Amino acid sequence: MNIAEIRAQFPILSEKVHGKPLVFLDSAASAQKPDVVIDAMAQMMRSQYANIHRGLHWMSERATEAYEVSRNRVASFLGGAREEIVFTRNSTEAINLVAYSYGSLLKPGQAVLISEMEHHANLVPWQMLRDRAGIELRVAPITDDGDLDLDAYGRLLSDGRVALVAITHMSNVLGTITPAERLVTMAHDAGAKILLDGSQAVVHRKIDVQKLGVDFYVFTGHKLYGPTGIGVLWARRELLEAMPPFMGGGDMISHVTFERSTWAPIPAKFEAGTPAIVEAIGLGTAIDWVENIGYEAIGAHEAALTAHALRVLPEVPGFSVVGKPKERGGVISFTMEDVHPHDIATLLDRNGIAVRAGHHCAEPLMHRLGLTATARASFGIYTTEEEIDTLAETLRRIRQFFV
Amino acid sequence: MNIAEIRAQFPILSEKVHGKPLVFLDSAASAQKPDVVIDAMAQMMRSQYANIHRGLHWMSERATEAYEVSRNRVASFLGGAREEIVFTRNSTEAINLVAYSYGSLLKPGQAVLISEMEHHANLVPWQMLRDRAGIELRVAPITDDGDLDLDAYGRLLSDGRVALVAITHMSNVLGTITPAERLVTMAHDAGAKILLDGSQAVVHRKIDVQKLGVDFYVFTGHKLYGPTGIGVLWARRELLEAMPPFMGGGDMISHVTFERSTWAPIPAKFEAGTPAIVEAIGLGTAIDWVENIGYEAIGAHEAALTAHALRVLPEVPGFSVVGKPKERGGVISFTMEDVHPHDIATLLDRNGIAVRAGHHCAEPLMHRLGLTATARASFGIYTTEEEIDTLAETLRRIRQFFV
Amino acid sequence: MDGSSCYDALILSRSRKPEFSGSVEEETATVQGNNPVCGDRVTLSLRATDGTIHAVRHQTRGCAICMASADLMAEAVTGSSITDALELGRRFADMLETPSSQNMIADEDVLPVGLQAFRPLRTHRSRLRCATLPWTALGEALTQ
Amino acid sequence: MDGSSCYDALILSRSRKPEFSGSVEEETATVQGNNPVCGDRVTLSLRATDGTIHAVRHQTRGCAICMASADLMAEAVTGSSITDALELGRRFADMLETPSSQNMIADEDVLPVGLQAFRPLRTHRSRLRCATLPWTALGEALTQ
Ligand SMILES: Cc1ncc(COP(=O)(O)O)c(C=O)c1O
Ligand SMILES: Cc1ncc(COP(=O)(O)O)c(C=O)c1O
Repeated sequence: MNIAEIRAQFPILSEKVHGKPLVFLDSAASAQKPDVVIDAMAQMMRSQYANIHRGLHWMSERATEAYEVSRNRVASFLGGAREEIVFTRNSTEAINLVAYSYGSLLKPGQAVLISEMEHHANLVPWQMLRDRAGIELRVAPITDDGDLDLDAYGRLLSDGRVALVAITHMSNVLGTITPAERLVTMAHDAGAKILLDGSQAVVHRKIDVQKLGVDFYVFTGHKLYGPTGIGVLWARRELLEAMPPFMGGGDMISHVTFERSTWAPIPAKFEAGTPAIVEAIGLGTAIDWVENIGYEAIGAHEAALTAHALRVLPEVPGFSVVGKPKERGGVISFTMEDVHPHDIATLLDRNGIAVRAGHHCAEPLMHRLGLTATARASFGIYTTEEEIDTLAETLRRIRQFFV
Repeated sequence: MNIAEIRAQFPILSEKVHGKPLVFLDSAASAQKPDVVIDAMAQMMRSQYANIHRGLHWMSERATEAYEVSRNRVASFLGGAREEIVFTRNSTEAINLVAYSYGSLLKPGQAVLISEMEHHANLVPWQMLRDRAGIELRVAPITDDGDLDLDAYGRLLSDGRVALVAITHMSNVLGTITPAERLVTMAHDAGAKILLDGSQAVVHRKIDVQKLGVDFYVFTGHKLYGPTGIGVLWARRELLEAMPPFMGGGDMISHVTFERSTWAPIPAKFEAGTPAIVEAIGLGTAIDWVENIGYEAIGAHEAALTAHALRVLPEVPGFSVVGKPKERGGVISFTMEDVHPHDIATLLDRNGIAVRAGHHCAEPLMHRLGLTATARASFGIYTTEEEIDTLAETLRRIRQFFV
Repeated sequence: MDGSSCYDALILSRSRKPEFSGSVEEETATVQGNNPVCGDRVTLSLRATDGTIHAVRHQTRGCAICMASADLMAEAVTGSSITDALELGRRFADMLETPSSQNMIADEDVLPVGLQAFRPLRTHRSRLRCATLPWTALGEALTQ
Repeated sequence: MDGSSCYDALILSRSRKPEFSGSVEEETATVQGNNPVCGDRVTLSLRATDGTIHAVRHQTRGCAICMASADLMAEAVTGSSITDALELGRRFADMLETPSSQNMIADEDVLPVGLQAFRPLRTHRSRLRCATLPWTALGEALTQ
């Protein structure tokens, strides 16, 4: 993997910010896009665009084909079947779709089990379902290191009332990679279905939904070097077939009369209206691009970066890493004594370095950690060790400035 | 308005299809995109991209600003306030949002009133609401000419049980422009709120939600020369404030604990998760571009085109226009004796001409008209009289071929 | 005219004047095939006993391709065994769904000329359903 | 260091050593201001009678800007009338929200130097709320 070559494909990485070269360490919020993705989208709008489905003309047939080819790409990317891939706006919509549709099949007395380290996207929809459907919402605790507490997880499953587990595959705050196979087996043994929120995980490692044995898997395009406005729900065929539609409209129907309508076969049943056509093409291109580099190379690069970061950053006076999970992806949350995370972020920014600061859409996790905010540096394919050194060096100066 | 100059801004219009110059008469399904829109999107991804909201760094602040500027543009475009603009994927999602959220406030005994000429997007969500909430769904009939039957509309409102009227502002099949002010007044007099589906109307005429007096207005970006993956719900502030959220997740919350969450102020309350950021920027650019040409010029051009089409097309042997509404936009559905609409579309396509054929996501309307399908030619800013002449000429040859 | 290659003379003539429309006497099965996307509808009526299709008639509301396909199908399967008819339907679908570059020789060996008339549809994927709808309905009628 | 212009010496020193933290005796009002976006929280305690603010103290959990703003606000409004304090809050918000090219002279005329220290935030919109949070809370306390 040649980083210089990769970086050259991201025009934004040569931008300057406040006169400094951009050091972009906010990929976990949203990744930058390589030229091929931008070009594929522009090219489609320039030369081969029309609305898809039921168009009998050339442009529409080509656009439909391109859209469906993207679906095939996502399917083989996740190891699922094409009918099992539903395009959504983002992970959030994918989870809400499951909460509305699969959720409508749950009954009072049943429970949904999440964890203490969920992103709001995998928490609020279940809260809303709880309040709508009268089911129970259970929360599996984490250890002080930031790993899921498997004993407690097992206990929460043990009464057999959990219908659905919904847990992150990788924490956007702690970087924790959760033991997915284990969670799946335990859920299934307790008679529960399980959804994994792969928003972060999919960026860092090869996902195979069959090997994982999971029932629902969601991710979002913009974190995977793809466009905004496109996300994915994968679910087992039997589940999608049993689930009622989420939104109604064009393309998701088979037959419509004023009295009643019947639904199209999956996945169309869950894609009402004109989808994000150009964005789906962009996502397909991004996936090709990622697979071309290969998860082995990506994983090795990120592991090296993370190890480097965990070596140099703690040498900064007052610095502490938040969480010490057994297995982590390229995400490091931290605090610095006597400097508030927001002030860290502002001063880093003034030096060209983009990090995030705040509760990272995981307020209850912050509360569990006894914090109100952290700063977070997150790495992408294009991140270099030098950038991490720049971060460490600048943090050192920030600390001096404040103390 | 200089058509040659305008056409030059749409690279796709100089493509060839089956060796013939593309004649794109399918804009009502989705419009082509001018260079400025494509460029604005690519440019953002090349030089100023990051996730929005709560980012304390430069790229995120600029992206947030650009996203919110697009919201302002949409607000002034519709004559609403910025807090009243909710970005959705498309019209379909906007209507489903209202059906789920506002719909959850309705009670058995109340009714939703739609019309016989609705697109499935403004029909199926209400059917689903009916089946979920036990309300009544009423359908206002149309006249044989394809206008809304106002007497019947009034009668259906008269018992005061209609809580919400949801009617198209322009039919995507008949081209009918509905008498919006009249419909609004009658709805309000009967104590009902009213939603207009502006998916088609907004392309052809200046909309002012205040003047219309409407309560909800929706449209979709891709028909307005904007990108896919972005649409708009406008609703009165009081309504949005009273409505519960639709989807849960990041950015739509104020405070989250495992026990309960509180919601962000509008419009954030309705925008869960990472929105279609780049697409919102594209839509803002498209709106600027449209307003720059001006609805007066657009209206005059389309009226001329439509008049021309209604003159030359009926001279084709066997040709009949479907519907004869009092006021129509640039959409003409037609049939031709002895030639099925699908065969028309296929042969037109082989001659480079893109039209749509089928039920146009309005099956119940087709049924009302005693048809199973029509062919439809629809016009955009870039359509020329010569293209309509080519259509007429080719239809003549198709008819000869078949008869 | 351009594009007329999709409409072989045989397709055109059978769509104008179908030879197998209507319903059969002593009907043993009837089935309706619908394409909700475009509203095409084929109603098949057939008499099949002892594993053999003795007669097939259709009532078709649809485009030229659908009409001709129903008619040519009726012609092709009349008198054949159920097994052979199902196999023919598979080959017909194969011909249409195979990319146009492949499989050119095979078709001619195995498909009646009447069915080969639909081969140009390969490049027009959105119309494939029009040609296969009658066959899907037949499959249902024969296996129900 | 680069970017330090956002952190005037006064802001730095008051964030490290606030001079008005705690709560007042004979408190007449207390109010909590929260910024859910970042978790900043300011608790104000004040004694105001006969239209005059006699004393203000704050307990702030937040960034340097929020802490210093609360502290400098307490200093600025102690002893002033409620009307003047509310007006000062408006001017402070105006200063921050006006594009940096405009309105340069006016600020100096009407705002105490301590408050002008926040002027560089104008170019850092995402941090404005940190500076205005204490003022929003004060407004609530004074008008409740
Ligand atoms: C009148 C009308 N309403 C709603 C829609 C749905 O638009 P979208 O598919 O973008 O949600 C359309 C377009 O297909 C339409 O013409
Ligand atoms: C773990 C996790 N889940 C869900 C999300 C939500 O993704 P999106 O905002 O694209 O829906 C994110 C990203 O913010 C995330 O990190």
